[in-house]
Amino acid sequence: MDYTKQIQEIVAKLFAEDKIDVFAGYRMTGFDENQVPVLIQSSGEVSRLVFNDKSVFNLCNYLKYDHTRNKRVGLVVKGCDSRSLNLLLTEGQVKRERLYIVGIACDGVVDEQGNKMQNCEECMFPDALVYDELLGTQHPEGKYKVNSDIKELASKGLVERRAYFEEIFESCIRCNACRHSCPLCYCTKCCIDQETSKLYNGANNTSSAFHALMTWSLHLAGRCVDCRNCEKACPSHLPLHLLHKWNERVIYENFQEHLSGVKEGDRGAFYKYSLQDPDDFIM
Amino acid sequence: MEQLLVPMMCKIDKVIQETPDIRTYRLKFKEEGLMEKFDYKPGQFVELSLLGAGECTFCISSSVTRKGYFDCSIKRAGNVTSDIHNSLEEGDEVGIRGPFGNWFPLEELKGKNLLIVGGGIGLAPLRSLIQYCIDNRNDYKDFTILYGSRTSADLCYKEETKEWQDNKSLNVILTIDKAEETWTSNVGVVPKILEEVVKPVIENTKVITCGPPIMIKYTIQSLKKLGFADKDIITTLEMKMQCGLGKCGRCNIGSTYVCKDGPVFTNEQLKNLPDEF
Amino acid sequence: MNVEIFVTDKAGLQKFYEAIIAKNETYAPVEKFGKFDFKHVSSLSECDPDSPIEKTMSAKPLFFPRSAKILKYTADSSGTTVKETDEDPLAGKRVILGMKHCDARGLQVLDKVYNWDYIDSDYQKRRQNTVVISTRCDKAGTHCFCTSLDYDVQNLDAMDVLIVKGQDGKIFIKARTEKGEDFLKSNPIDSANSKQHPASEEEMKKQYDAFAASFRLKMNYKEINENLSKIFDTPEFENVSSNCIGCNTCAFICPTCHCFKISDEKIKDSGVRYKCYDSCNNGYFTLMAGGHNPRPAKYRRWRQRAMHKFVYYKERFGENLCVGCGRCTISCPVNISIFEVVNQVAKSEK
Amino acid sequence: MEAVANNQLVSIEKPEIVAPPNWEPVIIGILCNWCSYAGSDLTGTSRIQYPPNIRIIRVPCSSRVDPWFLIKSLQTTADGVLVSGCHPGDCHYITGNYFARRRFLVTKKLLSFVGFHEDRVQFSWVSAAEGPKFAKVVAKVTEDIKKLGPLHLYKKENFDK
Repeated sequence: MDYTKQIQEIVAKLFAEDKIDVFAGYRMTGFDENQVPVLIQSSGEVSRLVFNDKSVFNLCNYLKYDHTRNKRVGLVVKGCDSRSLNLLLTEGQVKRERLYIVGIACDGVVDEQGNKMQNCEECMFPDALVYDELLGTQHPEGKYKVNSDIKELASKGLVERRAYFEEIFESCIRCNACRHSCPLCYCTKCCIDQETSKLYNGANNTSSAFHALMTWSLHLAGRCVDCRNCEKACPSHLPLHLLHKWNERVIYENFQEHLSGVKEGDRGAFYKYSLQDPDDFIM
Repeated sequence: MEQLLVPMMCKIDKVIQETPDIRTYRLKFKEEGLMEKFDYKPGQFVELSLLGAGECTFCISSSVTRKGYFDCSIKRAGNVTSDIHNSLEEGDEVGIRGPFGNWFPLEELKGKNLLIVGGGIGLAPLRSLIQYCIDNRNDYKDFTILYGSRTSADLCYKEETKEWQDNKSLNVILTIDKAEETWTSNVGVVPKILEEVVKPVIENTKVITCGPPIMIKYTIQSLKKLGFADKDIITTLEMKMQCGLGKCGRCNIGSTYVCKDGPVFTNEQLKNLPDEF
Repeated sequence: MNVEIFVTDKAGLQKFYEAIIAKNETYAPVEKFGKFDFKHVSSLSECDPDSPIEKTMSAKPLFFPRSAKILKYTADSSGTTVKETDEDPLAGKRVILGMKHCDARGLQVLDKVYNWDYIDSDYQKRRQNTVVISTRCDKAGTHCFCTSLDYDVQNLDAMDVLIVKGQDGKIFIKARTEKGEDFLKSNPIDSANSKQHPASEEEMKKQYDAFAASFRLKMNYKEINENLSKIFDTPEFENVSSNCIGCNTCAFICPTCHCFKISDEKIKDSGVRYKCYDSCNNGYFTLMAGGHNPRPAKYRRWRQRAMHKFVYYKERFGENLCVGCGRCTISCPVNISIFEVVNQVAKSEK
Repeated sequence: MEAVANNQLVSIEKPEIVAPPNWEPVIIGILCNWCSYAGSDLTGTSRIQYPPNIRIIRVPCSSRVDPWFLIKSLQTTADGVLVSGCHPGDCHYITGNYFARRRFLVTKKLLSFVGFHEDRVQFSWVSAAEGPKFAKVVAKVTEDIKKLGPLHLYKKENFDK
């Protein structure tokens, strides 16, 4: 999967036709195979753009910063990125007419060791769902698979699971990188940011990590698109996807197979209800 | 470090409502003997903490020459200050750490004419200096105070400014930004009054100014226009601080720690700092 | 330099480590989720003193904990009582195994800020009671650049015992401080050839040369420091910071970042006050209650970070704050490299 | 689980934690103003007895209950939480409890996934006329949580029980 040339051509054309002010893409780090997101402001820099299976980071994250606010933005989206973009559009965070979206029919990206990412193995929507231009050949829609880690953990006993998660929350250093790297966390004041939240003025300790990660994952329940920006950002390499994938599974199985960001105009699972929702757990 | 960060408890002796959103808290140390040992100079600040809500930096607005208490004037602005306003009454307790920072160059000011320019809550650190100078009046020559605020209701220390006005050895000029019916004194922003009404003598004069950032900026401009040298303009900076001990790194401006090297700076020093205050 | 150099082999080193762990309160890198963090250990099998630099968190939290209790308080009708906190868990006598040279340098740098003016007694106590055993890396990591900064990697005062892995499986152990000497006396190395070898000194130097040659990143520190101090207003900072997502990770894992915040945790009438890490990349870092923020834009915060690391601290305390460990680059979700940033900015025109 | 054999009550999540003698659980009850709170009132005025372990907090609607309330309760005093609202279709705000229901399910499942026993958080629909049902619900929740033992997970540090 290498669309470097096509993307460079498209972006050069966009700048020539004055359709965008800034383009969010990827460039090489210059010293290894990994890539750095880059915001390009003029046609002169187009040659820096690349796109291949190392283009991992979800660029929708950049839509919340000053560099792109109130500007006409072009960006590259893979399947999972486009789902988050869909949600941002639905939630009124970005305007469709200000965006030029280069969609990718994605074959899956790889991590730093060169192994295919776990979320790509299980990806249901590899093709960009919202785009102005689609690169690559489209894939058939995948089937919902329960994440293998979730399956494994769920089969364990309560005490074992508790011990495992206690380790996770203990290793959290409360840097909030997960929140900042999440494309869907665009609130300017966040309830897990100690400085802006009046709800929680905690320390950087385990109980605070539990509070923060639980609250955060519940705020993303029914919205998370499994792009795994948070996991890439986590300096302690915590398996944060466990919380999100678990919520996704509960929501998929109980709430009419809801998957976030698939349809335009479809909000998160908590913004709607159905009379058929399960009621048996309530006395 | 953790020990240095533990505050001493103080009792609130008196709460004075200065303006709708500014209150002065008169504090006394709970532990005996501490009040006598608490020695500070005009311009220094303390860390006042409302346990459970947080800690904030406030300058001491009274002078050490008035024994037995010290004042902190607090404007309702953020989370902690709102909590302070909402929950603290006479008899309640707050934690105090300090005093920290440097002070107005009292020795240098001796034998000089003093011009004090304040705006809004910016009078608080200046009040400490004014009280100190009034109590040592013979050390200083002409003493002019120019104080302005947005409306007459926003003027702090109303009782005390009246006393100052009655004091023959002081020249006190008050001003408000917009005309009001009952207001008989000057109307206009501080820099304008400074140029048009005060017309200070430049020779042998030191200017001490404090107020909102925008006021300081224009005041310094007009002072320069009037011909003051940078080293004669003294101001106190406001920066977010957490420790006051030169450790937490919040008050860094370049390699300067405002909590240790400041908060009092001359304009000459400020010019050498990066523009981040 | 009449210090004895002990020569042993791999098995001897293992035994040495085991003896230390059995006898002392020991901290060493323990793996969790693929990342090594310094934890209290009770056997050598738990930890890996030779953990790779790319995957190891710094040892800073052992001296400057992520959250430290300042005080406990309870309030009732008779007033507020401030209680003493529990005893500092990090103040006891202890040994740290497998600390990297860059971390040791980080401690040396931190000593400066903690020992000026108000002396941080807790930090000092932790430093005094700790024996640092530092192993020299065999090979530079992808993002390391410790050799090109303003310090001599071979001779760091913060290392009490230095371990160097020479050729042919030879391992050299050398005490660098009095504390280290005493430590080696009370924890002797079995089966070690303990005579002083001038040749050993040379072999250690050789290992260093091979190590120094393995660096991918090299910079002219002096030039960069000088250039950076002149170009505060360069627009280049805006370019290099444009793709930063402001996630604060770099500050949290940095071995020398020492900014902290004080936060209160309150439940009903009692509470605890903590001192915890904070990051200057956080927009709220300098935001004042009135709404004035001296560093509102991302590039200003980035400038503060880069300049503090490479200029301000040097100006104030005479040392470079960045130790060149490359951890921020490794942890950065968008792979921003501070090495690249300072080089690019230093080259730019004002 | 050996401790259970000795008739000692242990925390189900952390078997190493043994309940003190005569331990009584603390349960936070978050009740909607229009149905469950009125229902609990009726229980009282009808002089129906129910366990005193519950501490009641009144909220406007079950939909007002942020999952955060449950998390904070469990992190401080509570050994268990009961949330109660109007029956589906009876919500004073028409649809509030439908939205709440979704959130409750996800919260409950997530808490049980990270190692809290499922019964630590429980939900019920109690109308204003169901005084006896409220008493029964509280009795059941109390009994359930008594079986689970004290909760000692991620408690805030300054918290002294």
